[in-house]
Amino acid sequence: MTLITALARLLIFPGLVFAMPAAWFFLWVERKSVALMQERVGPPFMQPFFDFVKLLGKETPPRTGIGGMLMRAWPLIAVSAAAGAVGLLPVLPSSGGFQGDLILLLALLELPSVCIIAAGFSSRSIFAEIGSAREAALSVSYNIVFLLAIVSIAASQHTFRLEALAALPATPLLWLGVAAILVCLPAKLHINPFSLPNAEQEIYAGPMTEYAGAELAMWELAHGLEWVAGVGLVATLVAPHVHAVWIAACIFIAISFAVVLLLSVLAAATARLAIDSSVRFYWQCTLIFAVLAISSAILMRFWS
Amino acid sequence: MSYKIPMGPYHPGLEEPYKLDMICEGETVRDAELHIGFNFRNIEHLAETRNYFQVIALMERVCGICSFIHTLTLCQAMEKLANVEAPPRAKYIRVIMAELERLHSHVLWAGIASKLMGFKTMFMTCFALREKVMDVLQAISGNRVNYSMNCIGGVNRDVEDPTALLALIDDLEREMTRTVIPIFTTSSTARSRCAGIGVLTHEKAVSCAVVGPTARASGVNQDLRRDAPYAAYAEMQFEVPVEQAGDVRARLFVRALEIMESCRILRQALNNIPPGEISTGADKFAFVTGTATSRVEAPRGEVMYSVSWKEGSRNPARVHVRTPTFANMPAVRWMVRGARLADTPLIQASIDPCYSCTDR
Amino acid sequence: MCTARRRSPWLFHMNSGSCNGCDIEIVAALSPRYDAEQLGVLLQGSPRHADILCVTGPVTRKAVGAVKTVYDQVPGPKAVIAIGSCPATTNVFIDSRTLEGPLDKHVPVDVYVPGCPPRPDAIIQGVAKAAEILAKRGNNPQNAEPVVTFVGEVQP
Amino acid sequence: MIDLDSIRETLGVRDPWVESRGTHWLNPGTVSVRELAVLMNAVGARFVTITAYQLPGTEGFRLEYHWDLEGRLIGFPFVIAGDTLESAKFESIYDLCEAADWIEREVHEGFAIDFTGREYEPLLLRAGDKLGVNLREMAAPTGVPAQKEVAK
Repeated sequence: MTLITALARLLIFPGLVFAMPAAWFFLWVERKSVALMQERVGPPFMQPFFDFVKLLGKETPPRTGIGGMLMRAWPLIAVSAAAGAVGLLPVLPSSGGFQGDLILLLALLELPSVCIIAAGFSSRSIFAEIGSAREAALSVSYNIVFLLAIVSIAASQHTFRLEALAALPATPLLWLGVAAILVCLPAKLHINPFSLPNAEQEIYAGPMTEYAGAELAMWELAHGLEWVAGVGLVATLVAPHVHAVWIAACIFIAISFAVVLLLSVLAAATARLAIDSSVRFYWQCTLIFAVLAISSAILMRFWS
Repeated sequence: MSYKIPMGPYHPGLEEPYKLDMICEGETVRDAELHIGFNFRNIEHLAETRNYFQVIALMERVCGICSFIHTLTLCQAMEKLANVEAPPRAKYIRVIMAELERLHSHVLWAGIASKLMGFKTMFMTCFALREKVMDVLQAISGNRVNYSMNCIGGVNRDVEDPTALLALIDDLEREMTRTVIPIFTTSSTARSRCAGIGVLTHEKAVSCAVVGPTARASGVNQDLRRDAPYAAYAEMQFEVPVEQAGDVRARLFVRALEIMESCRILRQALNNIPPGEISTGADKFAFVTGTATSRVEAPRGEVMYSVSWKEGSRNPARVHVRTPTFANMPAVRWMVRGARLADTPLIQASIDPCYSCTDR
Repeated sequence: MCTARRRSPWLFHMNSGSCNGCDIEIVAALSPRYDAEQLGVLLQGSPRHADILCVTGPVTRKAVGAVKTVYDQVPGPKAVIAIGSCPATTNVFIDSRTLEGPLDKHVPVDVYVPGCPPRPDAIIQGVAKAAEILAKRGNNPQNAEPVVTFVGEVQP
Repeated sequence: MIDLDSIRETLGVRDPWVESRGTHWLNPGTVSVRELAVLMNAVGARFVTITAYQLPGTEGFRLEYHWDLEGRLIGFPFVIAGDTLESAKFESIYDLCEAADWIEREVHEGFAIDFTGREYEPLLLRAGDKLGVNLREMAAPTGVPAQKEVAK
């Protein structure tokens, strides 16, 4: 893998040039499909883009001192982490990658929510702090399922290379892992029924309460990129292995779209769970998936 | 470690300003302090400066949700002072309007409650349903919110074609039984947010003297439409739903059943509406000295007006309004103790609070 | 940028002592029948995220400070809509001693939506007008003067 | 149904019940409001409200206590003689009847009547203002601003 291909992956496909429109598109799909399910017309196609541009042009409250600098930094870190995660996705076959890029991907995927937690605490608003505390509790509980799912898939293949995993034939273990990841995605993306860190009826806008203007635009972008990365991870794992570049890209987009629709339906059909119910849900999931995933991973290793 | 979380006064989950300071430990609420008065417009004293036509328009704006109930109660009290009796058709129209208002208020409440649960789809469904009721209210009165239907000695507008409204009542009842009630009762996320939350025991309900659906959900069997009938309620057949559990779910059930009963009352009223005048037609009234009280069962509970007058005066000497939320609100403090922070908006919303009524 | 501002008005709704009528109509404007989201309208939870401040009610004495604070918290460019007759004139509550209204004594108001309460379609029209004003105003401090418009006025 | 006359006899009041324009009135005479509250709790009546009236001149105030007894609204008028507005005092029933809490606070805030034997939490209706202002004077029909202008 040369530097040029790496840069191209990071910046063009599936990196920023592709991921930003994709992020807006997914955000629009989510809002539109929820609206359609509610018998509404919903936002126009360009809406998330307009929102983003408008927020860029708004004033931001003046911040001073180290706290202010941190508050400015968090959204940028979140955006770059999410963009990096998207860039790592092995959408196109044989596009390179290195040994252990899965671990990097997991770290990058986790970084935005760490940023959100930190941002909430550094903004010193009581509502933002509660939002951050909830985000932290939630992230501790869903991450275990999330990591277990991925680790068990990886362990069965003796590799932490994403491309090797993406090329994996569909096995029951893979489906199990994908199901576990799907269970975690609503919490990772803060949509119903796990939208409680940003439950505006209780704590205004959660960790984002004090953010405005361009910084908020960055958060929106980070959120959109998280969508692309999370959904894209599922898509790469599920997608059949094909050599033609264009077909691979199309399959990737189609599967991502389907996953977004699935998550939107879930979001539209549920109420928000309280924090203890959410955590309980994920711990129960953890137990089931942990037993299933680890045991099957061990079994597969013995067989192979 | 306990800390204080201010909820409000200008909070996105609330339609109206008020402040609930919650003393929390972690996500558990230990105690709550309530501050109201952000809507205080001094209406009671303003009423003393208004004549007997203006005061109706003024009192209509005590509350935008139960505006008909407020004028109804006021006009009933003023009719007692002016020795006027509304004709039977007017009484039936008053029942029809009051029940339509109850329908729209309860459906609205279901929408707001589901919004507070984060259940946006349900919120939209409820509001779509509410629009149908609003259409009828608009067809009858010409306005969506402040209807100005009541006058001293009757109502201002007639219901032109009562039987045409029956189809809508059927439609509404079907929607309720097919979608709204099943979703609230079967959706597990919705149930986990309602059952066993915000319990108000029977003893506390009695000692706090709560009224309306809040009281009926705690096993207090009282309803002025049955106990002290006004307008044409004495001629209606209906049940008063009572639940024992006292939690948010019981309040939800009571309101859902009340919607059904309202449909039943509406059907009877629309079918049996007597012909005749809709008001006495008088526009000059001679009031006697004294005090008159009138009580009406509003969607949220009992509304009481005390109106006193001096003979020969055009303005009332005093108007006192006791609104249902004023009686229900202090009980919220007992409901939120020990609750999760995430449930408090829903708990306070479960009494269907109306702060513009409370503050006046 | 102008298009984006016009197409993405985010609201913060503030009740300064209203009777609920207008507030419910704002919520109704978001409901399936009227669906303001078609215009990109979103009701935001925090004033820092909003572009347009929707004020209802005749501004009670307790609410004055909060109205000003919230107005200052909305980042520019911003617009203010007075929804209903109360914030415009204090309506039937005129000469009550506990009111500090009308609203334009305290914050510059751009759009008045008259009515008691205004219908949801009028509210949406008011939001659309405010979004136009916002698009023209931009970050230019010279344009910060309120552009007083009324929903329902006859266009010349 | 609880017989209203039995209540009258328990209280030892001679005057009869008078039904007038929606309320059953009983003049409590020398019976104190606290005795009344105890009895009302005993018969299971639901507290409704207190209506305060300012009597003309310096005659003081009239307080009307209302209870709901099985659908009947019963009322007891009490007159407080107070030469000056700030000296009006009356017994509180807050400890006997929890439901009277808010309305006592409201009457205190709006009419400057002091309910003895209780403390007031911060203002219910007019936060930041002075406790116990006669609002009626402020909103007098003559339009003349009252002497006691509220501190901003």
